[in-house]
Amino acid sequence: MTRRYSALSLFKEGLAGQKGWEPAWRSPEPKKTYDAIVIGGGGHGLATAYYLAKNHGITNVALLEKGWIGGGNTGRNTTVVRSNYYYPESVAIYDLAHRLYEGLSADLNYNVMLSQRGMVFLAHSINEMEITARTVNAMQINGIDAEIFSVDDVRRVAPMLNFSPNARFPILGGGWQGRAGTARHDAVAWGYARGASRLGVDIIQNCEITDFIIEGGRCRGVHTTRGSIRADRIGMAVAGHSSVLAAKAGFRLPVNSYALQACVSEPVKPILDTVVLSPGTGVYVSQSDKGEIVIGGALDRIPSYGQRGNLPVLEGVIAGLLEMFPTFAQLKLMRQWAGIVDVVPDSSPIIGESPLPNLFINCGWGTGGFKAIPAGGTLLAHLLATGKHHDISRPFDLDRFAFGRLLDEAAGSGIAH
Amino acid sequence: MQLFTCPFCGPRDETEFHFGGESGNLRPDGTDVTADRWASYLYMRDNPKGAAREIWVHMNCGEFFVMERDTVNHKVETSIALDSAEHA
Amino acid sequence: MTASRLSSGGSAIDRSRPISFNFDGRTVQGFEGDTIASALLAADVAVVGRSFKYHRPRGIWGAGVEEPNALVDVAGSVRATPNTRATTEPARSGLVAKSVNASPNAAADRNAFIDRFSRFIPAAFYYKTFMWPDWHLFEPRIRAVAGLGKVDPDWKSPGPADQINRHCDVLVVGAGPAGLAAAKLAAGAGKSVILVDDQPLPGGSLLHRDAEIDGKPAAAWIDETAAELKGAGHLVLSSTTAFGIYDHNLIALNQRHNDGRPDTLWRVRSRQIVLATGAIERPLPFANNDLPGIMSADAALAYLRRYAVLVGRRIVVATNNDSAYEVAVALATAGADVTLVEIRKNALPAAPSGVKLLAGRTLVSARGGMRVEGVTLDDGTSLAADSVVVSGDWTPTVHLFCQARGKLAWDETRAAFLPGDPVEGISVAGALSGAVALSDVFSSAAKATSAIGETKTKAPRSTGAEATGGVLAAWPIPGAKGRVWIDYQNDVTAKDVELAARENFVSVEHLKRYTTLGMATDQGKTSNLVGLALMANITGRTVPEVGTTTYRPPFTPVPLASFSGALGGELMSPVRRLPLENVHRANRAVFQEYGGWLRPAHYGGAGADADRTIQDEARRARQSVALFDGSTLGKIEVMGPKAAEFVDFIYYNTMSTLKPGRCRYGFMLSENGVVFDDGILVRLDENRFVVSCSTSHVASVHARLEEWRQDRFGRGAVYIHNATSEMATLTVSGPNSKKLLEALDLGLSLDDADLPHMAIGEGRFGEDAVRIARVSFTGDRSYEVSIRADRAEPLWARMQETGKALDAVTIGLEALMILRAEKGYIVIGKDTDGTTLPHDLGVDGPRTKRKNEYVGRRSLFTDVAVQDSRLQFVGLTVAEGEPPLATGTHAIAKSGGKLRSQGFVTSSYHSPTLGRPIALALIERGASRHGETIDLQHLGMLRHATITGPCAFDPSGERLNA
Amino acid sequence: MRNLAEKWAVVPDWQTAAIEVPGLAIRSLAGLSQYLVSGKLDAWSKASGVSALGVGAFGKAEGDCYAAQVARDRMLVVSATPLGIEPGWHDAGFGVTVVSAGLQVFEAEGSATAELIARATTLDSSAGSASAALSFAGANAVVYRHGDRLRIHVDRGLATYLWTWMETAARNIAATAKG
Repeated sequence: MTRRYSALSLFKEGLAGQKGWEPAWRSPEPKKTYDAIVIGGGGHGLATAYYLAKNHGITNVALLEKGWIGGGNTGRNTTVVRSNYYYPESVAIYDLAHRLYEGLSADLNYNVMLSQRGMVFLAHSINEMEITARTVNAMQINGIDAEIFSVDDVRRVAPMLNFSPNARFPILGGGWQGRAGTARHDAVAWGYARGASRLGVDIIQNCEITDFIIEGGRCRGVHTTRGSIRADRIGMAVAGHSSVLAAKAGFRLPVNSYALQACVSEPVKPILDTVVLSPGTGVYVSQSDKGEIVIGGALDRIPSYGQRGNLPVLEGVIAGLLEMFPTFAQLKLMRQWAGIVDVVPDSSPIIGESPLPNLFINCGWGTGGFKAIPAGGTLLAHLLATGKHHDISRPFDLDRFAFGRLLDEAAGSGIAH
Repeated sequence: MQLFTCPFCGPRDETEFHFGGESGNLRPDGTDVTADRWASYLYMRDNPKGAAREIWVHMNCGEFFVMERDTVNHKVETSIALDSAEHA
Repeated sequence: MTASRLSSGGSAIDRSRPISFNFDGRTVQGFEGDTIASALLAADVAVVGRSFKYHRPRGIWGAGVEEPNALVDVAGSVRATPNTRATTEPARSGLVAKSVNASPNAAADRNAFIDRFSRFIPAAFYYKTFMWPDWHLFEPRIRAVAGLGKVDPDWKSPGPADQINRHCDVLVVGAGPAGLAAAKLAAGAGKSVILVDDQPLPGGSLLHRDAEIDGKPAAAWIDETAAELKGAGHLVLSSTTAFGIYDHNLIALNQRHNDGRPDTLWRVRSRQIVLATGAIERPLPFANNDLPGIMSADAALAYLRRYAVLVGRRIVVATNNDSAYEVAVALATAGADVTLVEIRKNALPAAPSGVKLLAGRTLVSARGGMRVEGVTLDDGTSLAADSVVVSGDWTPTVHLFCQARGKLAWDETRAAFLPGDPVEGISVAGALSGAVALSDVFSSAAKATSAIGETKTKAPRSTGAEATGGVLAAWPIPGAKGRVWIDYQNDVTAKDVELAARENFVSVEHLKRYTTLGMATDQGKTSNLVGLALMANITGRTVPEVGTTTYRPPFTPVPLASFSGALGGELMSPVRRLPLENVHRANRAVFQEYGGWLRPAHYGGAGADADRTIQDEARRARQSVALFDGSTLGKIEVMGPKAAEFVDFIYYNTMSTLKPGRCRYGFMLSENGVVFDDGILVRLDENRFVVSCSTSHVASVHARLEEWRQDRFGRGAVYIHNATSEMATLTVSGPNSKKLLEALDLGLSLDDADLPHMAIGEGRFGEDAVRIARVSFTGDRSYEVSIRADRAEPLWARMQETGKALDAVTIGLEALMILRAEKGYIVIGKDTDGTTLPHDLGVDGPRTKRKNEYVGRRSLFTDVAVQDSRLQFVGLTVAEGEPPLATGTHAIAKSGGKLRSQGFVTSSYHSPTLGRPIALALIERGASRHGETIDLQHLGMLRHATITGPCAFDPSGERLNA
Repeated sequence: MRNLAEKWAVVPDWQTAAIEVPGLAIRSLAGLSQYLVSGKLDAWSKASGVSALGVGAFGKAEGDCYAAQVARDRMLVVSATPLGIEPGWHDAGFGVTVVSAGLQVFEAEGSATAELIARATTLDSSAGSASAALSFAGANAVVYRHGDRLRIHVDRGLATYLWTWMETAARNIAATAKG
């Protein structure tokens, strides 16, 4: 059986009809007890299981997934990786993720295709240029690579943009993070799954949590569609459905579930080399390695658990795209979909022990969970292994809402609420 | 594009409406409200999957109302004006 | 020559109107009514494109929307569109079509060599390599070969797409026999009907399959039925694809036009939807089943009957079901030498006349290079052929049903997924419902419309020969030799599916993502089920156990332009216009967008040095008198018996103590305590207030007031009227403002005793009432004069005229921003952010003193609200001779060797009156640090500044009454 | 600093502005007195003599003085001549605000008026709705019929936008009729 991935093994397997590859991850039957349980087989859950094993040596771990791993938001997002945040607390967490992403393919021996093609965030008015300056200054102070872009700089990286002074949203310049880019979403999930499985983690699919086992006021395991499984440390990373599991565990979260849409065009030869964000028009776009224009949608306006797209939001998003890239109007929409995201009042994640002792949560990433997967996994694994916060996760505890210590990036970028 | 029913105007396109929060989230007055109670009012949500009871406003006529709907299949059950709904 | 145009026939083409177009550099002749594909076939063009991954030569597979291979970039005299399906695009003179993913062309593609390395680059190979030294080294080359068509960078928009909303009782999707019958029956029940079909003509399969209906040839019945519907006022849309079903029975249609107009988007809300979307023919699995010249049997028949194109001379027809028999006979009748290879041994339809039948035989491979040359059967028989037409049976087109959350049920006898439990508001008919024989199709249409109402129309009857549905499933066999292609466009073979299974990607979603099966522009219309069945076979499960793929909109790719419609340019986020906009235009105003309004930034004219003009306006405003159009400020009336109690609750400041005729400045907070808006509240009388809010917050303040009214006070307690647009507000400010106003003779006393600061007065200008509010955003004596918006022009003209003698200056918003910054007056959202609490701005009185409830109150006492490290509002001064600080500059401190932000500059200007830079900032503990010099950083540059109070000009406020 | 006025259409001269395509003519209508009236609408009716029943969306108003319902307890009262009623709060239980200049009125007529409606709103014009306030081309407007014509009241600040939008729609309507 071929285990290690490399050009050479691929070549050898090519000569042998690609018949020697072993399963990317094992699918064992669940055991009755584990040292730790991770609920949720998305990127965050899989990364948690992997880092539990790798960083903390805890390998007797079950990862429970309701459907198929990577089938939720991990496989439905627009794959952008970046760390251009305003507050030092946010920078710390997203920078941790960003740096781990930079070494992830080598760490996992799985090409996650991290493509650091840079990201420009556009400014359409003098006021937006000032806010961009404020954000870029904050990033530089916090040690993140960021610079101010002039119109000519923007033109250099994204020549297809609408530079007409008559554009509805003229481009005055913007901010730039060169280390930003995209990664292959499925590969992140599968790479972590393969890594975790090899270190001993049991990945159990089609295993839905029906209830928590609560004894003496503490969480002691879970009842599932595949039987009861016990452990004294349980972590959950179930974006989109955090409130549903929280309700089973007897607490509430500051979360509303909304559909976030995305869509892709038919594949075309390369025309857009960087990630472009235009806050004024809501455009969040890049071109995949396959050639599809990947269009990030706006959050839906209606709370929902229905994983499907709708028309009004899509129309607005595409109108914004064509305003910024008029020549894209010759393209056709190929696929439209939606994921369910946890929307938190301050749009920052929630990481920490839940009100039910022994149950630890990682949720609330809103529209930006993908880029944080390595950090979310590292921090939840740390909590599960030590019972204590990592310094980086401490500010993101659920207790911040009662203290009023919100970490609102939107507020920090000049938006009055 | 969903159709919501304004208790006054009748069925209208979803784009004419705005989500106003979960029904039953009553405001505690005063400064002696505990931090947890206040945070619960401000931030904590049931966020149900399935049957939901929510406050909506029809932006064109300004009517605030309680709507019961399903957050998965999006079926709308009832719409009642806020001042005639119990425990709004 | 193999494929050719017959000398007669072809129901879709008009031989009297020849056309010619260009394909890959050569001229192709055709007729009006041809598709690009039919014309290419008639011209015997075998290779029309290259596959996505291996650059395999590919020919035309189908005759409709399912086409995986024949994609072309179209340009020339038509609008450029990449990745156009040649099988559905009408051929037109002047059109230039170029095969995709091929250079220089499909026949001779320089990347064709990649196919020779295919064994080393199976499904998902990229996850296993390109890691050393770094993916970035390989990615540019991978990107360059990926993608299909090319975007034309010089493309010009033909104008916005039309978007139309419609309502109807019954929408029927598909105008084949089932759809036509359903529409006819629904119309007969007195319902309003919309019938849509993606083909240029109604008829569906009846356009090329033999049928007789109500004793008439099918063609006559189609025309009659369509004419009947149109005649009764129903809408029949051709060339229109129903691509998405959304919540509450909203169905989205994309309509194509042939006159150069962009496509039209229709949003139809229908009480009932009848899906009669038909079925799509699948390929058969055998090695090299992707060679050019291998084609869907149904497509071969469509090309023959509709376009008079015979696809070959020596044709092998291969099938596992009854539907190909009609094809074989028709091809033979048209003059081809036809051999029918039939998988089944028993229970066969009647032997096809003129056709050589090989029953119980299976195709195992095809041979050829740039086109098929022959096939080998399971018994080793080799047959020569210039065309192989295959039918692997039919996949019902369930896409829209699934989009509507319909669940599918596996039908073992039909070897297909059919619509399962009914979905409210949706019914299914025809091949989609599993019907094969025309009489079954018609009874399914009757059933689909039975719940709609009693119809006065008789259901049509099939009076001719009927199709039969015999089939023996023929799925790919694991371990078969050679390359058996499943997804043609994305180059997925049976071996790739086997590899996925080996590596544990056994669920349908994993299979799809790992191998990219079904992810191409055709969305797997011919391949999904084949892949599923193979995975089932490999893993020992049934097909439904493996699952069905999720079908998402759009059914076929839809132009992005259809979605945006007119939503672009001026019609996107429209700016509001001032009543006096044209007057300001004539007065050399240079406009900018502020808070959703188009407003004068300054009055220096387009060629002026803006900075100098703005400085000049700000300087002169302090010298004598300034005129300013402040019409955009919100004017929301609050009326009713509990109006005073209401405004007390809404504002941070106590407002109920305000006397009629007076004004008070105050904050509105959000429930989280953050300052949401600031402005003046006017009390007109006991029960009537006017809320003057920030320009950009009018809608949101109005919504908040209405919410608290209905949620806390009750409908009868108070009423809210937004009257912002009713009045223009013209501001007169400066030491000579009173003098100017007196000269206008507005009929009220302007004595400070009668009209002190923060009071209002009522006067008249000509016939119109004016309201004068003595409030100031400049720090100078100021009067805001409000008058009906449509009568403001004469008053403004009088002000200008009168002002001449006083050296009055008309100022734009930029000068006003300097004037208010000199005074340290805030602009919400600029000098504050989403964390700023009122006491951060130095307004702590209500927080510590107020006893009654107000919005946001409890949030002012959280741990964070009372901590002393908060950012507080201050002024900053720089050393003499230094330039202004940049807005967005951060104050910094070093702790533990690391930089840390201590706040930032929110507003910064050069003050012409003070002759030095001024700046406002939010700085950590700033209020207690006046006099301290701090470090600041902007884009890496270090600066220094001294913290002061926010007010830099006239701190004692004497000028308010000067 | 670029003068953005150059890229936005000039505010039309409303006295002469007209949109005309086959089957559709749109003009601005000046001189109407308009009032927002909230509260006890019966009391208002008694005081003013104007009916307390306002027309709803696409409802048919008649005469020189009528009302359109814009909310459960609010009407837009429209009159060809000024009504002699004081703005402000009336102790009988209603409040009045003059919006004669605040709302611009457009009038559309012709056989293609339905086509204009089909592009401006998703609301079914044959179904009716208790209030005449609706989203028309994305702007909150009051829309009803007056005689054979369609009347559209829209915030004055958005009148130029709506005009440009209707010009675009009219072009599409003409092209569809021709195609």
